[in-house]
Amino acid sequence: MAKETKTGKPLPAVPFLKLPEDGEPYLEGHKCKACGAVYLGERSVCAKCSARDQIEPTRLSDKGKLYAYSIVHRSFPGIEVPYVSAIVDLDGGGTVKGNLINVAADPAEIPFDMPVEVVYKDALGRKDKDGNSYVSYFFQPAG
Amino acid sequence: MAKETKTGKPLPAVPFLKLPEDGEPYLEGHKCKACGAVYLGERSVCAKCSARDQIEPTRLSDKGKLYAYSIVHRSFPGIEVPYVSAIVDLDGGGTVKGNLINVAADPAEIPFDMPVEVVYKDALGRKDKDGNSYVSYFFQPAG
Amino acid sequence: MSDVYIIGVDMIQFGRFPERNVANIGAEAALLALDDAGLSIQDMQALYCGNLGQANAMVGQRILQEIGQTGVPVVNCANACATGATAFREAWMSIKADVNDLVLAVGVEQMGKGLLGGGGGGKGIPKEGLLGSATMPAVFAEAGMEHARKYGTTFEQFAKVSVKNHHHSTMNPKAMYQIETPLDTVMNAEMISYPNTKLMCSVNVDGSAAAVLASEKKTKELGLMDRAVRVRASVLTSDPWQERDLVMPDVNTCTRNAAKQAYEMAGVGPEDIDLVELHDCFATAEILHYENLGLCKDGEAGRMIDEGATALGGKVPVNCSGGLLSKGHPLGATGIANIFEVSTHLRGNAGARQVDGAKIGLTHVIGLGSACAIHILEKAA
Amino acid sequence: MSDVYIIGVDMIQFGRFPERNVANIGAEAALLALDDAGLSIQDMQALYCGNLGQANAMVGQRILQEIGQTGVPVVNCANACATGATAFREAWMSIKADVNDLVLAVGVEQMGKGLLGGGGGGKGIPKEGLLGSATMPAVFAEAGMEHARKYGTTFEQFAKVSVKNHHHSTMNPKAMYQIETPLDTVMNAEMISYPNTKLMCSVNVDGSAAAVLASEKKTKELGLMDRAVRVRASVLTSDPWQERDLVMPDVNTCTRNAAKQAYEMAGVGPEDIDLVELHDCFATAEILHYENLGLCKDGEAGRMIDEGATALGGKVPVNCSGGLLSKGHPLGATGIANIFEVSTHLRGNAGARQVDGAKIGLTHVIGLGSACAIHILEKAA
Ligand SMILES: [Zn+2]
Ligand SMILES: [Zn+2]
Repeated sequence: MAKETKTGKPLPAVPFLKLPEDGEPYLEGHKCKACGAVYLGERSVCAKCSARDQIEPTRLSDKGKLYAYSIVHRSFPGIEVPYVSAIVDLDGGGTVKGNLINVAADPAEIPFDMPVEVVYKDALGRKDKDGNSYVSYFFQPAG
Repeated sequence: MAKETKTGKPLPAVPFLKLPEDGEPYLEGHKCKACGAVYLGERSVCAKCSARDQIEPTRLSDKGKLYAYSIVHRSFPGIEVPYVSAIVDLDGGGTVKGNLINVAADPAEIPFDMPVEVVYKDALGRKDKDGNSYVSYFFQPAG
Repeated sequence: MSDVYIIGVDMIQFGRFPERNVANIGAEAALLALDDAGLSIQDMQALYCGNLGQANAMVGQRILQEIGQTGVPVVNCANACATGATAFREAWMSIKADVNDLVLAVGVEQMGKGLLGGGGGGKGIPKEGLLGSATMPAVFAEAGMEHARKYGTTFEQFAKVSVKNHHHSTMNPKAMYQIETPLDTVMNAEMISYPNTKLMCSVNVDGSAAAVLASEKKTKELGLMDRAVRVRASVLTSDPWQERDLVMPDVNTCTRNAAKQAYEMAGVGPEDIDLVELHDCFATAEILHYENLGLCKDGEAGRMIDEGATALGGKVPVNCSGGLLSKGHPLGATGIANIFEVSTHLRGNAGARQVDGAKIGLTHVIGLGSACAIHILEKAA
Repeated sequence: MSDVYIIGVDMIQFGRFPERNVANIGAEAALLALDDAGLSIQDMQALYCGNLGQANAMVGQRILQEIGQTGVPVVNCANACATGATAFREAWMSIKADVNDLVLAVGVEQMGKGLLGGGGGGKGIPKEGLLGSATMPAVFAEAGMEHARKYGTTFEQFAKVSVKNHHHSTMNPKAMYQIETPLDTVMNAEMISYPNTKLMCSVNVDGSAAAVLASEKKTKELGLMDRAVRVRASVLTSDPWQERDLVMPDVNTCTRNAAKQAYEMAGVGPEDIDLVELHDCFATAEILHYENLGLCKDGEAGRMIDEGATALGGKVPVNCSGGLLSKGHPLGATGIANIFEVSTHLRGNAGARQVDGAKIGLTHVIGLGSACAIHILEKAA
């Protein structure tokens, strides 16, 4: 991490969030060639079909649909509430969890299967102990 | 503990070391009336015979014999070495572990079954986070 | 192969005992269960101990150091919220294997305070509240909302689970809380993670429960068949791969798999079950498990709670003890505590909360990560 | 009741893998053992996992998440240094119980650094170095000195254990260290706790080992009897009450009890044992266990090491793998790793360190607190 600290560039909040030098951020899945299972993060053996060395990186879609969610009113100290914890099925495969933003924290305003898009922004100002900034992903209603 | 802190009196390093207001320090055992097993510390059921509510406090002897030991040359940071970690069978029952002092840290000088006596002193200057001093017990060759 | 029986079983009243240690809390339930069987620790051939918080601290052996250090084999098991049930099942297994005749199983937990899950650690920055929530109330809220998306289950229906279980607890002197909570009280309590309010979350408590298991031969030899409870099925599952696994723990599939296997092993169906203690770690979860356990058809769980079918006096009373929502949820103890509850009904000793004529009962626990255990129990004589 | 067989078994080379996680390290041994059996995780009906450091972190399930999330029952066991052997034994039990036919047992550990034991915590002031020492080297030094007081065992005799085991390790490519250490090197190494020098203490390493167990029927069905190893005895004990228990952990009585039961169960005696992997967590301990396991009469252990009876080529080679002193001691993995070692000899695959014509072997582990496990293994065909 020492190297990145020196460049001063923000880091990805999770390893499966990719920040290419020359391109837009995206989420990376890892897909089993044998059975099609999609993972977030690298691995050598497939948890679904046990095939070995069949997993390849794949770029996940920035579009998806809201599968389920909770409106979180109590969290750990220092975490701003309420927020919407959302589970989103991305178009073409891969399910990702994150904050759903730009919606009212009201179940009446959050229909299941709502189309959402993935957006990339600063990680709510959170920094690591070395002072690095981070980029995270968020969901918002598809515009 | 707050109360004792105020009095400024040293505390016992372990609960089975007793420091009477008007008398000499001593080690307290707990003895099963049913089977004679001796424990260090209170308990309601006997681990040897499973009798319930048969355990009574008993004053242990200040004399005993060295059963086994090790000369410790490496310990945790800040702990002075070498020292002799000794297991002593007290006369009349009860086995206690502690530092054997006033002997050379040399196996040739530490015969098994050596008669020892229990002495009570400040706990090597160790204090708790509230600044309390402690009294501990030590073994030394019986004089 | 011959059957295995529970011949002694008990639990302490759940509560908070910060000044005690975990072995001491476990020892208390062990003695109660032994007393219930009229036996001594000296009679036991093995001890299986379930504890999560100090899983590597030899809790089983320390229980023996508290009550009788007999030298028998001790196995310490940990399996999230299925920890106690796993210890019980391994005890059962050792009798099935004809290795033991008389075995003690103890579940015990000394809990910390506050929210479970989402603690993080790890590198970089904290993820809680940034990538959604990993707290347990939120995770089980999301599982409930999955049910809502499929079947239109409402906040009110989820809340009714708490009303029912809190009501049951008023008849259980061993429950941590014994307080009626009307529907508006539950719904208007502090919202933790929609749709789970504070009164829809299980209670963090310390506790212990224990059971003495015996072979058929030994049960007869001891003349205890009249108070014995037969273990008709003992099943453990983990979660098979599911596409949303990585972000949404699936409490349904492993429960369905376990239920199917348990009914098969017992040779009974859901229609034969007189009462159920299931894993209501959150009110939302109980609704899911009505369907997972086959107590109703898929999509009918909401109606089931509306109609009172799972309340005491209903078709199949669920969580007569008050459940984890009111009795409390000391993780490692929970699995054996619900075996105690069902056994107590089967023996006709459940007092005001007795399910009349109960002959067969089912216990269920599920821990994330995942482990689901189901036991089907039957009055022996 | 029919026998249980080991049909696949392997371990990774022990080492230090701080950048990996414990499930990943365990998964590697699991795959090796499955490959050894020619089977897949999809064939396994249950997983028993032994891990100490993260005993409450669902390591077994996380291993399945690494290699195949099949939904089978997973039990996580912890039992100090007998953790892996306990997991193996519970796997064996589940086949004995006729609940399973094919079971995977994995032991894994990712260790911290430095001295074990004596850490303290607790109230008041630190006790280490004030009330003697609770570090493991000191505790096992004291156990050795108890032998010295009875039989005059010397520092040199204890040291010879390390010379022997380090020599054995030079023939084991899976050992952490493979370095000859002559007697003067061992005796002149840094004194940790007299009489244990640094080279007389086991090595803290990360590691994993795994075994596939099968019923007799399944072993035959798979046509694997020619490479199978029969489990003739599987015994677990804890320590019965002893008068010095509270201050001096007793590794002898529980080992003697376990050995007696194991020989009885196997229907063999110490004279039938061709090789032994025993718990040489410290050089002092190995000497005690010669007598505890009945490899010689009480008081003859010192002579046994002097005469080379327990070296490769001797009457009963002990710790041909290099033992914990040189192969390394990843707590949760150790029990299964020594089952791997003995099995490898029984199959005639131990290469340069092969015990000629080995037919029956014994494995032993003991964890303080206490748990002692002994397995007696025999070549099947
Ligand atoms: Zn696949
Ligand atoms: Zn007694």
